[in-house]
Amino acid sequence: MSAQPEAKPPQVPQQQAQQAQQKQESSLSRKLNEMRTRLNVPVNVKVESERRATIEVDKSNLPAVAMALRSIGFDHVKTVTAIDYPETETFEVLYHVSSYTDFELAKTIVTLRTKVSYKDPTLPSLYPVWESAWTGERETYEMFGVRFEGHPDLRRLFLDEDFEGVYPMRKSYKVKTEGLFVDRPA
Amino acid sequence: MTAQPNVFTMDTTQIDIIPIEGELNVGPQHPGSGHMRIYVKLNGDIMEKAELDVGYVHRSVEKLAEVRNYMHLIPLVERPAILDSIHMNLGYILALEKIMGVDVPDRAQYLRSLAAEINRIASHLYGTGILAVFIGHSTGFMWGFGDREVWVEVLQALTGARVTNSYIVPGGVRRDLTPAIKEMIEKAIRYQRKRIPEWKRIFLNNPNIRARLENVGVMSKEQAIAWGAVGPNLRGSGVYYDVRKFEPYAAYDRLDFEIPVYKEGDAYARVHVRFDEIEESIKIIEQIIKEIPQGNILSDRFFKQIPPTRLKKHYETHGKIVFPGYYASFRPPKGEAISRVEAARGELVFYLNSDGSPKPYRLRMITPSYRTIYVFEQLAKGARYADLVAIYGSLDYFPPEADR
Amino acid sequence: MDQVKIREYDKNKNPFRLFGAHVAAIGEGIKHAIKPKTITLKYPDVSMTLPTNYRGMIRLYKDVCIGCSLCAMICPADAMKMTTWEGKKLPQINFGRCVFCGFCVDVCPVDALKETRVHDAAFQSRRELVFNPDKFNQDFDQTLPVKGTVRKVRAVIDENKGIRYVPDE
Amino acid sequence: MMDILQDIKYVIFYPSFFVMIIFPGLLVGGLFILFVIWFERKIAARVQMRVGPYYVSRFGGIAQLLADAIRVALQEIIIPAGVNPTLYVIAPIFPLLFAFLPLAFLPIGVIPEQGSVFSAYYRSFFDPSVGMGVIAALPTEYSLIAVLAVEAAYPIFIILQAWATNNRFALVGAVREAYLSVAYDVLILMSVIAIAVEYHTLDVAEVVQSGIPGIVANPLAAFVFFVGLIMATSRFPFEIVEAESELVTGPATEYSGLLFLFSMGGSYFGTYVYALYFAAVFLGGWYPLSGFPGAVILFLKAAIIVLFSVFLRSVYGRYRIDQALRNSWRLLLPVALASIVLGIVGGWLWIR
Repeated sequence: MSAQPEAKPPQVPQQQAQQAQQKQESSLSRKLNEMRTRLNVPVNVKVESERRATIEVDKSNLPAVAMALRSIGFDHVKTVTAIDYPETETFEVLYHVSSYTDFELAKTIVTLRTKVSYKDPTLPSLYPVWESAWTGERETYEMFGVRFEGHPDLRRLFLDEDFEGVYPMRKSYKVKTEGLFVDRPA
Repeated sequence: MTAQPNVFTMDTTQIDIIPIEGELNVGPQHPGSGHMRIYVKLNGDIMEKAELDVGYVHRSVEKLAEVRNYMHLIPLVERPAILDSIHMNLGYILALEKIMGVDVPDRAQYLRSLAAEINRIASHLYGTGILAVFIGHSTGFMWGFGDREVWVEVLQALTGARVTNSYIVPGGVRRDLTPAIKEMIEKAIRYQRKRIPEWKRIFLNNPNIRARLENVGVMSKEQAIAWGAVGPNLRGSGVYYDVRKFEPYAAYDRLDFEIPVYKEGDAYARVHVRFDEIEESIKIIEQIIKEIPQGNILSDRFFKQIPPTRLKKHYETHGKIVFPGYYASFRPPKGEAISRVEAARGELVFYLNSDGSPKPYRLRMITPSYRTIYVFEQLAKGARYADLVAIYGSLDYFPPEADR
Repeated sequence: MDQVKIREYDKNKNPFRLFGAHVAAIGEGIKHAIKPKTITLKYPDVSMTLPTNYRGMIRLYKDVCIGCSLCAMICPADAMKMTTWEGKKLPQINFGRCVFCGFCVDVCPVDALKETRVHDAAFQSRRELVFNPDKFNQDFDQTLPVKGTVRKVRAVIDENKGIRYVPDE
Repeated sequence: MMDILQDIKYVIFYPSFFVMIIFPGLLVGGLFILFVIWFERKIAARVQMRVGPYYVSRFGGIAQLLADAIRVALQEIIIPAGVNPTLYVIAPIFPLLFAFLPLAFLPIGVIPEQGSVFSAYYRSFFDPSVGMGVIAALPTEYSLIAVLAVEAAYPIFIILQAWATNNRFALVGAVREAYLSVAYDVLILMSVIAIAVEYHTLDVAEVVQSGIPGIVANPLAAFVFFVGLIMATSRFPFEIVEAESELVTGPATEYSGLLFLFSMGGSYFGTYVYALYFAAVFLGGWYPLSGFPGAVILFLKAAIIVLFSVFLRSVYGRYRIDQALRNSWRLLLPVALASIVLGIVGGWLWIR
């Protein structure tokens, strides 16, 4: 016998999200659109589902959007991720932010995306906005070579001192792989 | 506490004093869970700055992920925290299933929650053991690992391997729960329930341990949020946050359990959160054993691809799932997904970006200990040098998991 | 969200409670000194046989294998490689790399690979770790260099002792 | 021929020689220390779900300790550079010496007129306050405080040893030993004063011969003295000076080989001598018996105390240095004062 979900007291988050759905579109998209109208910065918001949303913004007004997100209630950074696109010669830097305090926003993860070119891989650091971005930005700098201006301690984190001159996570850094077949047996 | 008279700056006659203000290297050694070095700037007994020199056990999981198939990543991804490998495996598979759009049968969801909770108990016992040995309580260390042995035996019977069990595959799990394992779990639960009061008497309520942990490494609620603490460290400072409640995965939306949250935010509160979580996990396991629905443990999309003869030989007889040829190397659709899981040490986030080839384009794995690096450095500032170990142990920091 | 109950640990610090807690801790220690829950297994004299589906050393059945190299494709650690052996394409394994995940055993369409329950193997050199198909084809057993008979036991979970070892024949 | 044997017997059983070298002293004490270390590892193993040393010999690996002792003794003594070699080599010998020396003043039994092997020395070791001979290396009427006076020198030589190695961890360990020694000496002296006041004497033999064990007469003093004992010889939970997790092994960090044996042996010998003192003063020592059997009873009581204090390793963690000081100044000092008041009241009521 499996306990039907309805029997559960209605406070299970799944239930509240559905109720919110019927009333009007999810609180996440309402909040984000509200923020976008207040911001005069060109930014495009894409809400994929009631738990995920993406905000693409140019790197120059990244701190402004970050401050706006923080004022809504997004109070910590989960990850700082960089992706290397060698064909278009750009790095795409993603900040996944969410909230601990606001129970509604805690169910969601918002991705803040921005692009940085190979020639000028610098980006205003979001450490002043969210302290929890400290580790992510240091590692991204060390692995990709993306400089975060304003980061208090932009140094090498994981790699050892004599790992000179190359950024390992870039696609240009090749890792040797082996085939399936061995011609002469051991 | 008046400023401690610094014995070395008292005016003494012409004795040559070796000032203690210099730097002190703690490590690089194996503090019981992976190599690490802490570079401490001391002023008397108070630490002005403690800097974590991480990276001694960095295995670059994210770079290796770019040259491995999706199935190859399962053993790779669970290696950073071998004592919590079910959660690591589960987080990655959830992200992969979001991209592939695979449904998972109910029984497999329950089995995933079961294995995850058993792993949480084992990991909490390991963490408490490491904390105990740091503050000199060798019995806590030995009991931690002795009791964990019981749960590891259960995992070994269920998944076939003690630690790195590679139990969860896209679409379901690899082994089914047999009545013999169910009985083992019930015995393990009764054993653990009998042990918790003994733990409390010799370790938790031991005045010596209370003295070493109370108001040590205090982290207020605002600091915990600002520094991005996770898991028991967060819940120890009064923040009500647990991925199992906010974004339920596996069978957690059908299970009834509480999240222990403590107000004080010091090392002692964090240990209390872990002990209460062990009791909560035991309650969850009991519910799962009682309520687990019947059905097969692999999604129909792959289950139909297994030839019936092999099914009868392996699955019907001793509940072992065999893989269809598809698993050897498959190409998920183009796309990206982000998944989060409440691992024993805290929230574990996976970001997976696939470009349609059999190898992922980018895998980002952020482990709880990774997000504890900054918390540890902030907590150590201004703390007493002798408390460095108590703070390290209470944060349940695990170097290989942080370095990845 | 259900109402959030923030808990607190009790901060009662009066000396008599503390003295009582000291006595309780020492009493607990003495209780365990008298009735210990020893779970140590004295390894070489007593060896543990592991549960049936334990993923130990792997063994090949040469005649059953059809050489489809699925096992080599799925192996995460590049331990399984295909090689031509007596005119037939057979897998060879490098146990130095194998992580015992059991993927190859599960993916083999003809069940040519099987897991044995042998977990304690030792080798002289790294070259010995690479098993060519012939060596891969027999059950792997190694007699322990122990004088006297090795008692076989099985681990059983016990409610008050944790782990108990029962003879297993 | 007979008188040569007689002379040898006279020399061997001469209390100064016998107490220091044979019975509670070097020989038996050394063997007992080895047994204590073995017992510590075995009892901790039993509490901690494991087995402890068992390979080296059939009955519980007792020979393991002999093997360790011989191994450590014969290891190469490495003298680090940048260290004054003579001071470095001499330094560890002093802690062992001053942990062992207080035994000289401690009486371990009384000598009856005749009938005991020690009766021959009745007159030369006569103690007027007890009215019988006293088996003690240096019999004095002030043995109660003489023992502690020598004992108080022990921490000074720990600091000398740490200073001689010029190693940062040893130095921090030495500072901690300095802080701690101030804390526990006060406690021990105050509890002994309480006993002295209550028994109206400064002689251990008289305290024992009075028939009432110290723990009955003044339990507070016994408790304070026991905690002081644990702090003095850095047993758990006050194992702060050689805290492995932070200070490697504190003052003994740089030593290897025989010197390491001396420096580590010092603290165990300290426990042994303190335990003998505690057994004599607080547990009634050799009271009903006299001569050699009395001494054996005293040794057994002391053995129980040592084994219990060593057992605490498996029950306790480690206090921080400031906590240990705060506990001893804020919690135990009032108890010590109370014990002195109790002593005074007890002494006043019970005027012999």
